[in-house]
Amino acid sequence: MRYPIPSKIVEITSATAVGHSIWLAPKEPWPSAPTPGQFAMVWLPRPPDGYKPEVCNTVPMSIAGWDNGKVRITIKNLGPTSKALLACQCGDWLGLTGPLGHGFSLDCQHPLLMGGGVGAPPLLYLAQTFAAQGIKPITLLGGTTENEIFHHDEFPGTVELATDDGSAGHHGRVTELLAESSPDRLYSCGPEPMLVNGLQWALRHQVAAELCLERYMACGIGLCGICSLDQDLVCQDGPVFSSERLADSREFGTLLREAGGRVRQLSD
Amino acid sequence: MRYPIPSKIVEITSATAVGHSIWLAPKEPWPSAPTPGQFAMVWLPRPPDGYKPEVCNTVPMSIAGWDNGKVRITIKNLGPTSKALLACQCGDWLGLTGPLGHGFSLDCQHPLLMGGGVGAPPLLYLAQTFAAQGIKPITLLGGTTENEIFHHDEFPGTVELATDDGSAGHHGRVTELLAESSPDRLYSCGPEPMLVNGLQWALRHQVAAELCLERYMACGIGLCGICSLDQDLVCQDGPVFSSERLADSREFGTLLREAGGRVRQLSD
Amino acid sequence: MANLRITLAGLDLDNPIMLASGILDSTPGILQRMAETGAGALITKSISLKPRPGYPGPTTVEIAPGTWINAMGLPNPGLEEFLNEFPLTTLSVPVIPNLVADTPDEFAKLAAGVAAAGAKIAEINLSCPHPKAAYGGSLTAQDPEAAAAVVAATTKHLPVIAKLTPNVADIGTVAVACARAGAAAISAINTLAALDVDPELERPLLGNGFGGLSGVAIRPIGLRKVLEIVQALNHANFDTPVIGMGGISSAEDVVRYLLCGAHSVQIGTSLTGDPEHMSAITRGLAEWMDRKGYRELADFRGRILEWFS
Amino acid sequence: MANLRITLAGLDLDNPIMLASGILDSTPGILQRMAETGAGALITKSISLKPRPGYPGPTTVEIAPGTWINAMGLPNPGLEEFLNEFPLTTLSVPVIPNLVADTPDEFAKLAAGVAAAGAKIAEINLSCPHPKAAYGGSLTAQDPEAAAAVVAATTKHLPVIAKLTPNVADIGTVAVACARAGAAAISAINTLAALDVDPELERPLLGNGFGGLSGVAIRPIGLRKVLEIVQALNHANFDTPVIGMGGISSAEDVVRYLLCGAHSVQIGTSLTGDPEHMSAITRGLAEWMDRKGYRELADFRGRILEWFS
Ligand SMILES: Cc1cc2nc3c(=O)[nH]c(=O)nc-3n(C[C@H](O)[C@H](O)[C@H](O)COP(=O)(O)OP(=O)(O)OC[C@H]3O[C@@H](n4cnc5c(N)ncnc54)[C@H](O)[C@@H]3O)c2cc1C
Ligand SMILES: Cc1cc2nc3c(=O)[nH]c(=O)nc-3n(C[C@H](O)[C@H](O)[C@H](O)COP(=O)(O)OP(=O)(O)OC[C@H]3O[C@@H](n4cnc5c(N)ncnc54)[C@H](O)[C@@H]3O)c2cc1C
Ligand SMILES: Cc1cc2nc3c(=O)[nH]c(=O)nc-3n(C[C@H](O)[C@H](O)[C@H](O)COP(=O)(O)O)c2cc1C
Ligand SMILES: Cc1cc2nc3c(=O)[nH]c(=O)nc-3n(C[C@H](O)[C@H](O)[C@H](O)COP(=O)(O)O)c2cc1C
Ligand code: FES
Ligand code: FES
Repeated sequence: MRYPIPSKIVEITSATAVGHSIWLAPKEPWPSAPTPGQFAMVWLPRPPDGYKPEVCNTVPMSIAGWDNGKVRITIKNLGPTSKALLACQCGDWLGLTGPLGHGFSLDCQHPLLMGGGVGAPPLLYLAQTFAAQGIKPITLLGGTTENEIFHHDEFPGTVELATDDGSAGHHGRVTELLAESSPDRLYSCGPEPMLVNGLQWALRHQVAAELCLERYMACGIGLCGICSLDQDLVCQDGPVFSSERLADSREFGTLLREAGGRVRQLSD
Repeated sequence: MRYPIPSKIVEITSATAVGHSIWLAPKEPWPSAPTPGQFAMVWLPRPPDGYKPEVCNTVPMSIAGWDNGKVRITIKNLGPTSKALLACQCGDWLGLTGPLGHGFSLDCQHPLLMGGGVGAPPLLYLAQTFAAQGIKPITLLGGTTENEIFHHDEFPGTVELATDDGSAGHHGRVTELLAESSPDRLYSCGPEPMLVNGLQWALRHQVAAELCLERYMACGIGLCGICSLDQDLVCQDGPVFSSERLADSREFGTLLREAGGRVRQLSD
Repeated sequence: MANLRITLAGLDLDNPIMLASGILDSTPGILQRMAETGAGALITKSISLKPRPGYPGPTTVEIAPGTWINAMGLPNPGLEEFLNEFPLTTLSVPVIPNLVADTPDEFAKLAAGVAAAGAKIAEINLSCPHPKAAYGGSLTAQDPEAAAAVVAATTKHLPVIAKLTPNVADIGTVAVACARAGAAAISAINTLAALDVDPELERPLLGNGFGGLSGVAIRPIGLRKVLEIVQALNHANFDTPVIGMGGISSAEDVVRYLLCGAHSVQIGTSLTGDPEHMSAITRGLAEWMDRKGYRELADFRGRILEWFS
Repeated sequence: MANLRITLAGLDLDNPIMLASGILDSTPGILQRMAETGAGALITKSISLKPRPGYPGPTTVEIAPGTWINAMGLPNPGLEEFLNEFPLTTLSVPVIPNLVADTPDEFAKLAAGVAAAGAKIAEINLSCPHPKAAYGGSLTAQDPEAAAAVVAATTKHLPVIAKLTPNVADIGTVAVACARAGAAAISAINTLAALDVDPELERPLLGNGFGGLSGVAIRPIGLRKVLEIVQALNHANFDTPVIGMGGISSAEDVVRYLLCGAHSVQIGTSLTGDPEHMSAITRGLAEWMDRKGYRELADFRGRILEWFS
């Protein structure tokens, strides 16, 4: 049943300048571990002290970790609801509908992970899952500045950073770090322009790639259709798509929709 | 789900002067064999040719046999619905909700079965189930006259008859045949006065007994309460009850209810 | 320990969870059994002046897990045999007769009868055919005036709970009309008008054709109607208690109704085949309150209303 | 082989199974996908004059297996962007815009807009707030006159399907009023007024508080309402086709509606997470007819009516 299970915030960790990570304990635990790349609809059911009721809403959030039934998500301050979620305390209740969507495939010996912004959380859970299988991933993480990059000190395996201001790692875009690598598969999540670059690189170098996308989601469970990418539903058929699939897409990298379905063109 | 499964009449067998037996093939077969003593609510969904729509109704009927998903019931002409059921042809559809209720226990080495009227059908299925386990039951069957006794030629093991007119077997009541026997357990189904005699005999001789009762049933599934015997529901806690339970009963042998719940006293 | 006691029209009940009319209540024996499950009160099957045998079967069909349609046809032995046989005053919990009739006069006769036999309160089933010819196949509780007329006629004899049908556009207006006419409480919801069809047999699934929907699936409809009634009564300045029902199958469901402002609840369909489930629900409510730190029902009753103001 | 073809207001459809409004139809891409599943026609999400972002979440919650409450808040990009972007005339199956507004005038503007863009027929969502202040929170389709006014205002521009709410005492009267005002067809049912509450969080389950019930559990209510509409239209001598919906999740469910006299059907909730289920249902209907030896839908349509005369 696709129902928001009341889930208590049991731990708040790994703060950056733009958000932090929380661990949630659902009242009725999910039956098995989610696949990295899957997400949950996270419901803020009551405004935290000092916030208006209008901040209450559901937002899709990637699963950033899993520990025996506890679910981790990492929240970036992007707008009213995420800001209010960041104001919640340990002991507060949220709602969690999930796990939802299709995640990453795990049959890979030399994975390369590339993330930016709120793309880092699902990649962290992916990296940890690989590590638990004895596979050491290489991870490239990008951001405006060092203390806005989520989880960079938590990834198992090798991590390389890229920052716009040069505060850490490569001074420039994270996609510029791709040049030096030759993985079995590229796993990427982050801003769509980054994904577009990643896809082009993967196609050029004939590396299989799996990209985790974001689209506006109203239901998250394949009912309304608003999250569609061409004819696919990002909430149901994605959010992870293969490079083959995306190579043909009319909408990937060019068009997305806001609440209500109004089109917004993606400028590069 | 307690739902009348459309079931096709595939065979009509073993006629007596007062009714016959039919085999039904449910569209969605019951998942496993019913326990002898269990029953089904049998629905006549359309009047046979020449009958009025008012004959359509559901009536509880004992399960008289089971053959790989096919269900046997034996119908006696007792009133409008049973008469119309007897007018149905092979290929006609009935509805079958079941199996319902609690049946007989089967842990017995020397079972004695005693039946009369429409008590014979569930005992036939019980006898066949014992025989399949290598146990030979002794069966006593009673009736007004020989060709009104159901199934007497079908029982495995020993069968003794009793008829009011002496047309077959003992000339007299079937309960008079009890005197000669010393079973592990008595299994009985039939008219309530016969059951009362059977119970008294069993209590007197300290023989465990299980009696299968009839009460008016409107739902058959423990919803309405109309079938109650004291505080028990015959459709749910019965129709098979132990001698211990019935020994204490205020209502067994004395009182039953008609449609709507009006009380009818049982005269002996 | 949580205190579950409530008062209903002067009657003290151990807890706010009652047996709904028509389920496991059609004989004295089964009523006795239900009394032992710890229900706060027992509503009887609807009783009419004359005996009614009920409709032909199928009378009850499960159309999705825990969701049923039924058309029993209000089977009952009639007022006289009911009064002779049923324990109105001798059980360990209050027994509340439920009455059904076609006209206010007949309702009044029933009310007088059960009052004389010692009933302290009665529930009137207003989901009965509308007495005025003009209304054709409609129900009394679909017309606020007709419903109020029945309340007025019966409440002379004893306090009454007006039981409403959800098959209306605006249940609040009907509830207010009943309260104004003197109803001691409002109960809702009765079943939803329904029909199901067997595609193989190509005929209606119930002997009566039409029937009513009950069980788990109607809970969100019952909750909505109860909230609408509570809001309408508040708005009209009545503090008439509202007894909520429809699809309750757990202590959490009871909580849902109480949060919507219900004073107490009734449980029907979910007891099918498991009368003792009533005890588990009552226990569960006390446990829930203990866990939440609530000592009285009033500590959380109606908390949902703040979301709709 | 069974012939599934039907005509709807002059439009030829390959089969009588349409996609219901609001489910998997809010973008041109998903509409294209649904066209490929072999639906007879596709109804779009309700379109309003101005863009609507929709309500905050949760917008959809499954409260029992296959049964949902939702309050999407009629999210849509508004008429202008809709007309720019949506394939009204180019898909392999007819696309039927569904329109929603607050007044007959606004409805008329929408109808004019989609007609000019090539739509051959539109569905009007009358489960929208009632325009006359006096009616408070009620819906247009709860008032036969208000519903008829919207039909009259829109049908000048193109044939319309009047989509009715089940939240009324007497849906037949509303249907007849719409037919009399010129509706080309009646569709029913929209969702049932509902509310659910989370007992742990002690708040309504939907972002909007109130919502509508859909999915398997409402099938017996939809069937009943459709039968009532068919009977009322027959009685008033209209042969207006009725499009049935509510809880259809299989070919057998389609048969149930057709047996109740529905001309065709729509499917919504049961496609959740499985858009291609539409194909299986359409195939299943043909198989059922072949097995039963029916060649035309008319061979069995309305067979249930004989049980209610
Ligand atoms: C599959 C997926 C995984 C995500 N994972 C994470 C994550 O792990 N951590 C994280 O912080 N964020 C994640 N997001 C983004 C997040 O869902 C929201 O976009 C964000 O929280 C903004 O909501 P807001 O109300 O605070 O801001 P708003 O001001 O409402 O919106 C800010 C931006 O977020 C977008 N947005 C708002 N609501 C939604 C919604 N319901 N669905 C999609 N986009 C929306 C808006 O279009 C806008 O671009 C993910 C999104 C998707 C689709
Ligand atoms: C557990 C159980 C098992 C039964 N097994 C069989 C069987 O295997 N074969 C068989 O022929 N009959 C059986 N019966 C009896 C059968 O259910 C009906 O009583 C019978 O078919 C009469 O129905 P009618 O409408 O034809 O007659 P009616 O004229 O309506 O009734 C004749 C008699 O049957 C009783 N009866 C009618 N309807 C019901 C009902 N719904 N529930 C209980 N009693 C009813 C009446 O009270 C009356 O005494 C069984 C009954 C029960 C309770
Ligand atoms: C089998 C059955 C019989 C019923 N009989 C009556 C009745 O006689 N009088 C009445 O007022 N309500 C009757 N009802 C309605 C219930 O009392 C209750 O209002 C409704 O079923 C909703 O509650 P539930 O979902 O818990 O069953 C009956 C319901 C069922 C299922
Ligand atoms: C998520 C959702 C959104 C809906 N949106 C609309 C809508 O925009 N316009 C409309 O007329 N009906 C809308 N409906 C109602 C459906 O079209 C349909 O009438 C109802 O859900 C019953 O059918 P079902 O049980 O097959 O879903 C919506 C239903 C759901 C579940
Ligand atoms: S968000 Fe509704 S279908 Fe994907
Ligand atoms: S027949 Fe209804 S409870 Fe037994």
